[in-house]
Amino acid sequence: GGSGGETAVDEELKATMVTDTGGIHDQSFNQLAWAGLEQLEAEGDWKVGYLESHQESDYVTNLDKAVDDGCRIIWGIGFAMGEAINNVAEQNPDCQFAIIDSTNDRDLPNLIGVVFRAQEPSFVVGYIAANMSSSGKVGFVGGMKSELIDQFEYGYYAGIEYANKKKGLKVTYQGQYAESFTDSAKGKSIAQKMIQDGCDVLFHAAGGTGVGMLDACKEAGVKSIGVDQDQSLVRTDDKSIITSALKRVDTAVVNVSHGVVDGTIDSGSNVAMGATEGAVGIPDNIIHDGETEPRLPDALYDEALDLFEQIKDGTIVVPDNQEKFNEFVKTI
Amino acid sequence: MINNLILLVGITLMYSTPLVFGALGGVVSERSGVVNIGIEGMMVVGALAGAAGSYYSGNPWVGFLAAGICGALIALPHAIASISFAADQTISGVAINMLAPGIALFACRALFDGAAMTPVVPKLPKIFGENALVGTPFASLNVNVSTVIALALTVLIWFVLYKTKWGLRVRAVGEHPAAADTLGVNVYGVRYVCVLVSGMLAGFGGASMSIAIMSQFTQTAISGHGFIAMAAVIFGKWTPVGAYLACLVFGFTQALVVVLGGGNFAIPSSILSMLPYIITIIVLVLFVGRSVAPKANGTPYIKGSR
Amino acid sequence: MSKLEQFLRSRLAAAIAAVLAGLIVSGIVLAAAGFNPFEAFSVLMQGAFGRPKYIANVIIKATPILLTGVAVSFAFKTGLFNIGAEGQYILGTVFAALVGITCNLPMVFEIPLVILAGTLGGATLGAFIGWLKAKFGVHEVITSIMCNWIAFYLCNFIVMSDAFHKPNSSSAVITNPSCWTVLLPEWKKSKEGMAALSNIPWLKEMLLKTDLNIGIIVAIIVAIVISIVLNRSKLGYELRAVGFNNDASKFAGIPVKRNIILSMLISGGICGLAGALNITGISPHTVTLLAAMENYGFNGLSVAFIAGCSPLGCIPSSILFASLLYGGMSVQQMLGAPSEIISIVIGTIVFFTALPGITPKLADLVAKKNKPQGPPTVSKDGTPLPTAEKEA
Amino acid sequence: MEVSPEYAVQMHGILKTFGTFTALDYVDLDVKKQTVHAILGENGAGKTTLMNVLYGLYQAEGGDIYLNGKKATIATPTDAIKHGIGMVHQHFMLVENFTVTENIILGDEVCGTAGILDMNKARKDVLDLVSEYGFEVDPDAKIQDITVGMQQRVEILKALYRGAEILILDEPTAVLTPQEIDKLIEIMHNLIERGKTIIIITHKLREIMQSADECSIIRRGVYMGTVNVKETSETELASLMVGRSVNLTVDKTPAKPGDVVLSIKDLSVKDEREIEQVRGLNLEVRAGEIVGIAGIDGNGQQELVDAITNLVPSERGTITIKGTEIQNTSPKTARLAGVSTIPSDRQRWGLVLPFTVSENMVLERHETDEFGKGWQLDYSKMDEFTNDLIERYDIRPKDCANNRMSGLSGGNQQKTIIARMIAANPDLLIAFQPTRGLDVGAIDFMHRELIAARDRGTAILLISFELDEVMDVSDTIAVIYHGEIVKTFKQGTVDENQLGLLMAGGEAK
Ligand SMILES: Nc1ncnc2c1ncn2[C@@H]1O[C@H](COP(=O)(O)OP(=O)(O)OP(=O)(O)O)[C@@H](O)[C@H]1O
Ligand SMILES: Nc1ncnc2c1ncn2[C@@H]1O[C@H](COP(=O)(O)OP(=O)(O)OP(=O)(O)O)[C@@H](O)[C@H]1O
Ligand SMILES: [Mg+2]
Ligand SMILES: [Mg+2]
Repeated sequence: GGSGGETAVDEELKATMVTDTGGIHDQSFNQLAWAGLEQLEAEGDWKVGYLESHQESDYVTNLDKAVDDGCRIIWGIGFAMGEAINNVAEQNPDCQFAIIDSTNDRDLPNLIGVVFRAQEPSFVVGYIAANMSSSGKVGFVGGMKSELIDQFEYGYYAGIEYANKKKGLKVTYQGQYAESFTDSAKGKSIAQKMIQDGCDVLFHAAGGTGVGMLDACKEAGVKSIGVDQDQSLVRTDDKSIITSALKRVDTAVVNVSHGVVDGTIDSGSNVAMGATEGAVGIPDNIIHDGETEPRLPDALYDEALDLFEQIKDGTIVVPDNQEKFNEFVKTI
Repeated sequence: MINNLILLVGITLMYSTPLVFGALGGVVSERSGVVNIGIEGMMVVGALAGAAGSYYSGNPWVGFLAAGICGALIALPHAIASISFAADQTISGVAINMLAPGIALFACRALFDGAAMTPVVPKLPKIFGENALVGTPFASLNVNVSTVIALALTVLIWFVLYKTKWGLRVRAVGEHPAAADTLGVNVYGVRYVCVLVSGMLAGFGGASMSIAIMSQFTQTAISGHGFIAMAAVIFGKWTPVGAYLACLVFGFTQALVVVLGGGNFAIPSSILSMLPYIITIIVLVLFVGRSVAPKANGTPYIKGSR
Repeated sequence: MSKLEQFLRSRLAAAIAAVLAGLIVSGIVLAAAGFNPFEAFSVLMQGAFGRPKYIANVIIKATPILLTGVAVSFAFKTGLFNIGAEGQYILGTVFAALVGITCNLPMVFEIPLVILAGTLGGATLGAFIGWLKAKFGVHEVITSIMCNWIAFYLCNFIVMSDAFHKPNSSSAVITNPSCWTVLLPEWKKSKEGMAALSNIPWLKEMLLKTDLNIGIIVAIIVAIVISIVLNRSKLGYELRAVGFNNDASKFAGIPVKRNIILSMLISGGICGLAGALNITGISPHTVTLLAAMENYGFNGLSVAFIAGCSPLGCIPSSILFASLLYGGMSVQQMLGAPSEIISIVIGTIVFFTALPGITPKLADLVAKKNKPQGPPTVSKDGTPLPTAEKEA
Repeated sequence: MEVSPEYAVQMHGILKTFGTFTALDYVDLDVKKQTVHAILGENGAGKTTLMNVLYGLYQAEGGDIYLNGKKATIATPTDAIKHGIGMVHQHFMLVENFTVTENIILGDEVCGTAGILDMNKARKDVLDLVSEYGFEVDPDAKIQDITVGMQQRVEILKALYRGAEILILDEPTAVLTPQEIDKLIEIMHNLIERGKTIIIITHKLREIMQSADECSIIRRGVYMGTVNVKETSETELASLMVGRSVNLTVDKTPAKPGDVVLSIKDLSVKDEREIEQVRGLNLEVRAGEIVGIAGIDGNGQQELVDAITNLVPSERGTITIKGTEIQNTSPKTARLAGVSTIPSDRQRWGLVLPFTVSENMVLERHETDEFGKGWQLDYSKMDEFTNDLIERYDIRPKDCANNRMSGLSGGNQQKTIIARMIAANPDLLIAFQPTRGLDVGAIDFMHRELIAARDRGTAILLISFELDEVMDVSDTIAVIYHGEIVKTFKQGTVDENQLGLLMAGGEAK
């Protein structure tokens, strides 16, 4: 509470984030970003808050409200807010902004664009999926088609093709969009259809819709791959989740916030977060409670880690859209 | 081909189940003359109560019951407002839709350490047992018991409405409350019961999403289902069986989208996603036509007024 | 009737009572959740009206829901429940954006053209719903709900289509600035503008920090026009007659079916106008990928009902609603009260507006107090029958 | 009056107010056992209110009720039913889409185990009741499909089914045919013989004379006293009720018929169920004459009117207004051709209840330039016009121009429609049951208005189920039976018996 009586000795560091229209509990990047801010607050120096956008038109007004509160850093979360945050940042040169999944388009001195190379972990889980499939068919459930989800889809697809080439597999891929990030029943139906078609490893980039997919996999006893965070930790009872494609929005939020205060990150820049920066990856291949084996064979896990190394050193450049994917397939 | 047909049936049943509960709730409430726009909100509360009940007791049936009870509880203010206070039923329903998701999330945070969703909880069983049919083409026909409960409740409500004295009274109260009143039927009592039952059914609907289709409560578990259920009530001409069939039509079109989608088809998925809604309109125009609401639907009954 | 009684019977008293009751109940909820309700409400007020630009934002946010509210009210008064305002709004944005992207005429033509296109978009969808009802008897509530989703997916289709998608974004291409209706867009950023405005700080803040646009003026004019049409015109008379009594209207020679379509057309047109004004008035000035319904239509429903479906009543009601939504953000941010508490606050207020009984009951009490208890006017027992006065 | 078991019902000092309006001002009512007790009063006098208090629908603010000499508390209709009180309400209390049987058993259902309806038994019970009292009602028919007369019988059956000892009939005969009324009176006497007590509200003085033993009179909420029917006359009753003398016969000069205004040739009309209801009907109405259609409800009257007003299509034949054929056009065309219609169901076809009286008064003419130029409606003009008609037609309350129509009493609603239709100064005025539910004073007034319109040259087609009305007001009487005009008479050349026979399908002597 902003009780006026006491005067803070140290300058309190304020951070406010503005969600996109998915809201704070979108089981995706908004939620993760907020988890990052909460982690900051837990560290002690920060005081954090959020403003939820319900409509496209809330972006600017919410960002503006955050400015009035004199924040040290204002986070905009999501691709959709790119234009809005560029405008607000331009108008408020005294204030520090950062945006997840979009860029500082206009070279503003006070906006940090944080983008992830989500195709990288997707590539690795695609590779894993291809190796783990015994039926030779794997699937992908997308939320709504967009450049951002393309990263996941084509990264994943590329990983499969890579595995096919390197290991002489004939794993086929199918993908389908639910046109929704919330319709779990639809996610489940699509997954059921894929399982019916013989797919035995499924991956998603579909927020709440994807939860339905995970559930279908759990019921049918086929393998699934989580996204954004380690979903096997969130869905504790779900033994079918073999790994997750991590996109560590929370880590990024924490690190960039610190970096701004420390001066280690340029206040007007674009930060790309990928394997090199440790902001994407797959979770440790732990042995879950009540289980005796890790869910991935150790050998495969090691191969996966090796792939990350190759990505880091540029041996593999993972495609993030259809065109690049087509190129990529030709080159391997 | 045949596999796809089976899949179509399975998805249809799955998709329609929460809608059936919601629509039955709408039928019961509106047959007694109380418009229930708040089905959506009541389903959200049911979804949370179902998951939470299942989590804490370890028994999904407890969750299912809890969903019914909490659904009825959240229907209570709607009942008080629209029956005792002769409130505008539409507004009160709209208010329930704003309140209920808030309350559900609030409760969720209180119960689960500030999380906006529950952990994975025990689910209601499937009709042929958990692992039966897995791997066969019939896997999708191994539907959740909630699907069967929905069908059973449809029959039960049909029976109660048309074959018992309580049903006769409910229908009379929805058509001509003054007539029922002059014959000693307790109009307010009947309406209270119906609205609470309606909330209970909607609560079941929520639970059939959170502990049957899914295995946890999430904020978006119910998004628009209540409104589709409301449409199904009208589509089904305010009869339980009609509403059930309307939900099946809707579930079927959704299943069709799923089966047709995914690269097998050149149509963009956003266009394909319109299909259920377009087909529903076409079916309405071609086969259903005019549906007439219970006469007193939406009008508060005030004793002694005319 | 005493002044007090008169006031208590008015719509205004009922609305005030509802807001008060809503505040009290939500205050209790806030307190139960561990927040100081007084602080919360003061933050809310601050957040809605504390600075000139906040007021401007409240006005901006009130604009579309004022219009959708008027649209819902209008339909309601003519016997139709337009729960499809959402879809008509969306179609309005789509039509407006398409025209705003593809045409680039001088402002004086472009603005009316784009606004007209949006209005037409909403009107088309509304008329379609009305036509289905008039021609096939299909209930408008179902078709409205279905059309909401159709419009929703159509919008997403347009946004992502090759022709209109703006690369690397979640939106369609931005409309041409010649259709933008932001107030003094060039001047306020020019040197002279800045100089002139620096003398009037509040205006400067309003103009520079917000997308203050002509929308609210248009919306208020529409509210007034619709109010006049409904209550003072032959058309409104007929539309209301059809809404209240189909049969009597038919008997009186009023073309019932035409009027149902017309009514939905107008209602849809107003929603479309709301969409168009948002495209022309506020950034990003184009349609974007919708992840969920944005609730312009559903909020319009609440606005209309708080206003008792009076088009003019929608003006204060939309301001109230917008200030709660917008001010609520501050409560979220400043006090950390989660968003669900804000929706509980708004939900309770709407809920209490549904209870009409409170203030009239008080009025009855006042009336009872003022009325003297008279003795019986005729003696009761054994009164001989008064002889009937014979007329000549 | 002393409380005594000789009286089935005693209501003493009943006070009932609605807001600031006193509807019952310390009213008394004493009804002897095993008698028919009539209650008489003008429209809005408080008769229905008094009975609603007795039936537990309203709570009186003061006064006591004694049944058979014992004080009774009647807080709800359930209490009343328990005390053996049954009420047939003035406005139907029937669920339209229920069957007759369902309506009758509602609230007192015939059940097997666990509340499951035993419809076979229920149906049998109803049939027994039907045959016992000689009512012709199909127990399986839906209310919406049967005539108003039948509906009224169902209402009576409802009370009898509950074994009512005290039966309240609130204007039960308003919609019955003469034959049905006779039958009802027979039934009433039958019931009295079986020890029941009947309270009847009616505006028809002749029925009181025929059926009642005593008559209590209420005037504007005040009890005026009770008279022994045998010692009074219709004229005296009328003047007691109104407070002035009332002319019970219709005075008029002979008609001076002019050109033919309405000419119907070989008209055939089907109802919604595709059954031919009007079968090759021929009819002419001239300017300045009143043609009355006598007939029993359900013989094609409704369809005839619907066809002339173009609410339903005609199968065959022509309807000509002043030389122009108007069949199968639109209601608006008919109106523009000069036809105005007073509909039989005022609330369904004639009024927009949530509208104000003013707004209702201009319905149909709202689009002309009389009430505002171009697109606008001039409410002050409308009010002026309305106030004028309110004055002329004695619509009450006087200052109701801007009240909602729904707040007016049924009788005053009817006056509003009549005023509006006559004011339209049509070439042809169709008056379908124009005086339904009006008190004698008002009926007298309305009849005079119809005759005045006739004398101004309007052609009037009067359709009524009240034989007296047709015989008194019409210049020419046409009998309709089975969708055809079976015979026409000049006024005065036919008597009630002959007409009754023709109406029932018999041959005229
Ligand atoms: N629910 C009500 N609210 C307000 N006033 C009422 C109500 N019911 C009756 N009244 C008042 O009581 C008066 C008596 O009405 P009531 O229905 O008893 O008349 P009535 O004698 O039955 O007339 P009629 O012969 O037309 O049936 C009316 O004039 C009316 O003003
Ligand atoms: N709900 C109401 N609120 C206020 N006044 C009412 C209400 N209902 C009826 N009234 C008043 O009651 C009066 C008579 O109404 P009521 O319906 O009792 O008459 P009625 O018995 O049907 O008379 P009629 O024989 O003319 O049909 C009217 O003058 C009207 O103003
Ligand atoms: Mg009466
Ligand atoms: Mg009456």
